[in-house]
Amino acid sequence: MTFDALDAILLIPLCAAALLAVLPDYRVTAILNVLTALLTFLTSVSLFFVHPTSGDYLLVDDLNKVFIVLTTFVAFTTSVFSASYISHEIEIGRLTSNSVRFYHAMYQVLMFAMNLALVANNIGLMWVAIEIATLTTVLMVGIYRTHEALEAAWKYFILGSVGIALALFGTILVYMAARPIIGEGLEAMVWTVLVQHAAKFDPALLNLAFVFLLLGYGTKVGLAPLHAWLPDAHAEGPTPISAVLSGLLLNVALYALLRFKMLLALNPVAIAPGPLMVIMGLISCVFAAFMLYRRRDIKRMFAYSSIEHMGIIVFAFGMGGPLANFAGLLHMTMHSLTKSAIFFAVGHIAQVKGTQKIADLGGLTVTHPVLGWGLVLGVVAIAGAPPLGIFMSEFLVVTSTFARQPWLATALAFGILVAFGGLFLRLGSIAFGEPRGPTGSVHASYVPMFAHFAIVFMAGIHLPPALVAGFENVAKLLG
Amino acid sequence: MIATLLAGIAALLALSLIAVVLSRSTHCTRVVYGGSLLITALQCFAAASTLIGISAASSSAVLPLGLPWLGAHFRLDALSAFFLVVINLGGAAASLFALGYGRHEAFPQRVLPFYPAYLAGMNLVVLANDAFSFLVAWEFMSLTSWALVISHHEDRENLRAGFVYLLMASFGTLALLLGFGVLAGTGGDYAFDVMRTARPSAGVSALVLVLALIGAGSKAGVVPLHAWLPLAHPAAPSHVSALMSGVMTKVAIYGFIRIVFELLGPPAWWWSMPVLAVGGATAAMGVLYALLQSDLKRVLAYSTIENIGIIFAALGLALAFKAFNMNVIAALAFTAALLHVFNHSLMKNLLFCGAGAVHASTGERDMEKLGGLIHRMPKTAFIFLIGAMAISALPPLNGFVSEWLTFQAILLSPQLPSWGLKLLVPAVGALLALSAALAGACFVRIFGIAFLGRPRTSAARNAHETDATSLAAIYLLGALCLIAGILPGAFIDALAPSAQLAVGSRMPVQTSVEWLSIVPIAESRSSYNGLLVFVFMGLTGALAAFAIHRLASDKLRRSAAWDCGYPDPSPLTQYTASSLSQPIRRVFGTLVFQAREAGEMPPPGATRPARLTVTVRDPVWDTFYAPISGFVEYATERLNVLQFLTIRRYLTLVFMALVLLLLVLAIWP
Amino acid sequence: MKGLTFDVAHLLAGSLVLVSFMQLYQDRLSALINIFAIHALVLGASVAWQAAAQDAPHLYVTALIALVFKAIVIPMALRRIILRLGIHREIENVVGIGLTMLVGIGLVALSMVVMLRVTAEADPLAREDLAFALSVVLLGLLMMVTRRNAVSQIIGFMSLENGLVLAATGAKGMPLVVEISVAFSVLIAFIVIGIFLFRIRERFDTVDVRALDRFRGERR
Amino acid sequence: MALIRDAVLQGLQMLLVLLLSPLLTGFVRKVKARLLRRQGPPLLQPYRDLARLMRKDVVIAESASWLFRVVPYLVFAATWVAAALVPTFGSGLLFSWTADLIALIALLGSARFFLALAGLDVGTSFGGIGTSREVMIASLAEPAMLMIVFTLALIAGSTQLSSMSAFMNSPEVGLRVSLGLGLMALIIVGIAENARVPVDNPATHLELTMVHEAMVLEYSGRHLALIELSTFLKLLLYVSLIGCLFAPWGITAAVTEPKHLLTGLLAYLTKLAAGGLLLAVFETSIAKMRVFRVPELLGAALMLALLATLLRFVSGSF
Repeated sequence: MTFDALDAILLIPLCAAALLAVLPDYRVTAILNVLTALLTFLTSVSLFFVHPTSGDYLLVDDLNKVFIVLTTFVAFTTSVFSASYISHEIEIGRLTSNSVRFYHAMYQVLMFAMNLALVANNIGLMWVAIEIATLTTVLMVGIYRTHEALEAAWKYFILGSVGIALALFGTILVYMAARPIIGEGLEAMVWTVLVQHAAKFDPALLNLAFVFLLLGYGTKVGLAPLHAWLPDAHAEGPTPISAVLSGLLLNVALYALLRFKMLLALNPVAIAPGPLMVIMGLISCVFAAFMLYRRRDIKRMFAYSSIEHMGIIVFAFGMGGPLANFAGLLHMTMHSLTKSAIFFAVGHIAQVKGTQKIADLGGLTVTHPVLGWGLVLGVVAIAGAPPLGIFMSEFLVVTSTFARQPWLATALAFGILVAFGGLFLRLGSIAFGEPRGPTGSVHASYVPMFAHFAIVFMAGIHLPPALVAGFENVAKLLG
Repeated sequence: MIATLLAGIAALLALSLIAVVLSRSTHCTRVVYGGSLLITALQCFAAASTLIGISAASSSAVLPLGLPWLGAHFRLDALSAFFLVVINLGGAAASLFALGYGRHEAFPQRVLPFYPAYLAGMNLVVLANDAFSFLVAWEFMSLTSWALVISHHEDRENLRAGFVYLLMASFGTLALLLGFGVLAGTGGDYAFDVMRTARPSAGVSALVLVLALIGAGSKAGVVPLHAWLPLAHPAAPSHVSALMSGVMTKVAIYGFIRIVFELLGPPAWWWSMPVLAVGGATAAMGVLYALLQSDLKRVLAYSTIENIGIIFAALGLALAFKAFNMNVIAALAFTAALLHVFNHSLMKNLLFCGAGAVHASTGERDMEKLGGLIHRMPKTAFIFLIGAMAISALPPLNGFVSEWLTFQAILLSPQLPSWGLKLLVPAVGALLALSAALAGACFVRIFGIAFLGRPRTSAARNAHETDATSLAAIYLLGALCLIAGILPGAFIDALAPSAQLAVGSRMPVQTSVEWLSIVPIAESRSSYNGLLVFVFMGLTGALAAFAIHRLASDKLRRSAAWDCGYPDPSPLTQYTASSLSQPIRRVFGTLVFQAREAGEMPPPGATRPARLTVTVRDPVWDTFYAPISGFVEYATERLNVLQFLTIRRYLTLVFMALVLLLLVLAIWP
Repeated sequence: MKGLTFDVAHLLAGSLVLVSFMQLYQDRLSALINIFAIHALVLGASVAWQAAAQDAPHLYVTALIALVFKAIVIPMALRRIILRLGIHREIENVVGIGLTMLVGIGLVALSMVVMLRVTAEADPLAREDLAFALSVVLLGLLMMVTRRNAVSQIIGFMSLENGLVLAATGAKGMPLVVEISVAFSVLIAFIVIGIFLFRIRERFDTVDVRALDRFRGERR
Repeated sequence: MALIRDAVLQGLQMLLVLLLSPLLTGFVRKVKARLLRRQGPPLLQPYRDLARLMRKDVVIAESASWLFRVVPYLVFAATWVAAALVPTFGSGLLFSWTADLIALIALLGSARFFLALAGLDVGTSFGGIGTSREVMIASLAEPAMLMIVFTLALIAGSTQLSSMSAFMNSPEVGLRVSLGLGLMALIIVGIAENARVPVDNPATHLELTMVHEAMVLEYSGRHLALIELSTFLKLLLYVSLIGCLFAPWGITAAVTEPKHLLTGLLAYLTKLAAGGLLLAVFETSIAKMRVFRVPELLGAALMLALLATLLRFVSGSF
């Protein structure tokens, strides 16, 4: 078969993973990790220029292009951050060089799995990819081997497995629905084929399938009440992984969900998937917003804010329509960038303060101006304040919804407001007030964080027309 | 013209970047404040030139920013020009003041970067011509001012103030956002130009009215949405307080006018009623609150609330008249509102800067710890007195003119055919009259306690006159107060185009009236001539002085105070702020605030002092805010349990969700 | 011939549901493990039958996995665990057996209702099979949420997964079935190893508030 | 020519009020004394007092500021200008449109503002008492006064005193409920504003009951003289206000010939006399009330005035 960019974004991480697994020195592996991620990113960008043919297993279209580029980019910046983070962990002896080697290998495997899930043209393959991603992240969450870490990893593992199982059942059901129309065999699991014939599928089977897929992949998206694994996994794992989880893995699961939503939307008789998604999104948003208030652990707090934003995104896609879909895509992108940037900041903060308990943090803007103001900027952005990108998407979601479903929009606005309050309540004591904890200097790599903020800021001010066109195109695809 | 204005805004933003870069340098303060002084002055001139018709009346621009398929629309018309004048005049004065005052700032690097950005944000709001840019600018304004409010975050109170402020601000923003969502409709066209042409249905426009009242009102500080204002305004550095109180509240009023008077189309008769009611209540409550405070800046903040109430009441009248197509009278009420906007921005800037000067030289904001400053800081005291007179609506100063116009509008309202209004308007008029009188009392209290009498603490005893730059700023404002008071005609005429824009009519030309007096409707009906009042008072006063010093003895001896024969050397026997307002508290406080006084007299022979404890409850907080915070407490408490379930229980959740959805499918038709 | 295949497949699938009920009924761990072995056995049989019926040889692999791995290896491993942890005669139901059974019946009914809405032209074999598979899945989940002990929860999970395999094999000509069953076996292996490694005795349930106070400090 | 005549008339009015005001106060005192079967001071005593005070030196406290010395002139100026704007013998004088009734109230308000400040300036407890009570009274009296103004303005369709008195003179104004209410309220307010019994006692120095006297306690000499004079002026102002609004007879719209002037003056003097008489009778027949009963009285006035305004709003026939 001919080797092209599409295969490249899968093979590069895979080979790198194999290589990283054997290389001893963590400095080398860190650099290699960064380089690999960069290479993958460049390759994914090239997808816009070379147009690989989508076969039975892999496909690339406007929808997943967006996701791929976003994923590889954040993966790259995170790897840069991870390099400095890991070196510090090694110094204070929280990680051994062995576990770091394992960590880097797993990192690339995770990249591979996510890219695979994104480019898979086969619902079975996609499922397998997401399962691999889950397992790798489980291993990385548990990497510190502390009681809490194992605890969180275990919780993640069990809930994730159940979710995976449900998703598989959904997948099987889709196949069952497709088989009578398309005929047995591989064909009946291929996206491109499914989409063509979706209208003729048996609606009852599709409905059933969507319920299972919603719950299965919804678990990975972190929708309440399936979210339970998410906060602890974020809080106890290494911070780069928290960034990857919030910034990427949730999106990948969301991508799967969207694919199946498209499938259902094409069938006139099947239940509209929108309302289900809207309801779950709303519940997640409001619920997570309230959960923000009593958090004691800074990483767990931002994990809950991820749930909230996932809720908003699912809500937007559930509403459907070009405007809401556009808003959803924009919000997803902005959230990935912002949230991972926040976790970069939080990671360094936790390292320099030696704790991630909010009670022991204080006056960061005084002791560590760059970190502190970085965090403030991040919270301002994530809370949806202009002139940063998330404001634009929230503006679009709320206004476009209000014209159609005033009460839903009001409820969403309520959730956003509550979350706003929760975030700033904590921010006040973390970033301002009298300094607490050690005030030593931090050798951090600020570049990724501020790169993300720069992009988010630019997006809030002015979206490049090309991007807009792309998003609008995808929004149309999503229906 | 709009291009220059936008360029000015860009310059302000650039200035705040410079402030970040220079934050280490010692010249930073001078550079930033000097720069913003220059820019705002230029902006002010540019806007004024459009207002008095030198340059093009209205111009607009579209920048490729903001929403991709919309772009950022900007428009300069009479209304925005007027508010630009208010903003930048205040900005220039505050910057000038800060050139001197800013030297006392302990952490300039926490203030300087945000100050110009804040000014830029306010400028942008009034220029924005589409919902998105408007809200971006609006929230940007809130954010930057939040950063300024918490600039002294080592004090926990300030942090709390900032938190409440930001929360209320984003609440207001969301309300406006929803309002625009309704206006834009399903089409999702957020450009004001489209909204202007669209004619929303009755229900929709009612909804928008309420949302605008909530959104803009919460920023302007109308009761009951005012809770943040008296916390946030005093917390900021004084020149910022001046801007927040004197200018930002006006920007909020601009938002209200823009939405309700322009975008929403012809008003329904009942629209005016909520606005009037809110205005009257706000005016009365604001000044009553003010009379109970002893923190100098907090009193000023509450007095801001009062004046906002007056403005809203006038706007309500304008709405009522406009609804019944009495556009000329509507123009009168509207002009009264705008004139009060202008006047109040001047006075409140002046007063806050004065308070800042006092704070800078004594380190005290509590009136009970001040006193006798008129001896140590005579210049400040004099101009503060002018400001106090102006805001107490005493002729011949400017505050009186706008209140007079408002009363004239009220006196014309029996012509309104609606019964509800017939009953509401007099009540509101009574509330305004009451608040006018109480405002006088309030400022007698401030000036009398803080500046007159004998110093109560060493801080007050060792106060020193503030620096020349600060004084220059304050005196500039004072001079403007006087000019606007004795030559109101010119200012009224300058407001004509705005009135034309908003209510479709204008007041008769005033500058051509003989003796430069102002005549709202007809001379037989009512007229007022600030200039002559000023001249007469001057002449008679001078005459009296001359006569007396000619005829009578002009000898003068100083000795101990007479005080009915029991002069007491200790300054603590003076009246304090709280004791001065005690009678008023007894009259109104028992009614409104459930104020209770508990006197404890020690038994005969006991040496401990007698105690008088006063308890005051804030009805607004009790009825509106306490329940909400209580609800959030409760909800978080209950939901927080979900963080601590066992994996099995979590699985149960998943299981139940699954079963639920399956049931839905089962019963699906 | 067609009728026979159908009846046998039906029988096997139905008996799988029955075994699931037996599992629900058991409260002794050792007995539970035995029943699970039977569960896996029946699954293997039905998969094998499907392989024969659809003459899809690769399904035999799945059947083999079911037999060897699930019916023999895992049960042995689990037995060793419970012996080591000394919990082999543990009685640990959250809700009473009777109630659990009742709920289980309800679940089966629900899955029937949901499935029978499927239009009949999707071939009946698949349709019936799916109905049974769905009920097995739900019963497995029910088991997971009504048992307090880690081991029995794993067993619940595995029977859930058996249901999946049943469905997958029932879906005629579905590709990747083998891969998927392998992947799942890996998953389960992970879980079992996890229990081994972390000595998770009642780990699922020791996440109680005190522990959280100590480890998380999230509580007020 | 006409302009000169108008200017002369305006000046005449200013002088008139200035000269008549002590006489009015003297007259009231005299009548009160007679009603109490006392000889009482001579009618011209107030002039004598003023003259004596003028001659005396001024003694002011060390802690007094420049404001303390400026206030008397300001108070005097404000009150005099206000008094000069009320039509006495003739309306429509040259500067009658300078300030309407609302502005006139505000002028008195500024006089009070300064006086209250003066009470606080020296920093004595008695000054404080005076000020704090004064502002309390004002906070009720001023809105009441404004409501009265509203009522009258709504009846007369103007806030311009000249046109108001002209309207009141005209036949179409009959007996109206709102007028009656307004008059009662106006009388109460006038009594309070002029610190008369029962609100305050101008003749007492019993510290705990006094309001106005407590504020000016520290004044002496010419300063005190000015303040006294402005007090006289204020009383005259209120009497002539009531006169020109509720008994507008004899006020000629345009004074062109001497006989107008003459009739106007005669009418005015009789009004003053009547007003003084009534005031004296009222004051002797009633007792001073406790300070914290005063708000109730003024509140009643406010309510009356508000009721009058409401009636006017609801229908023109009231």
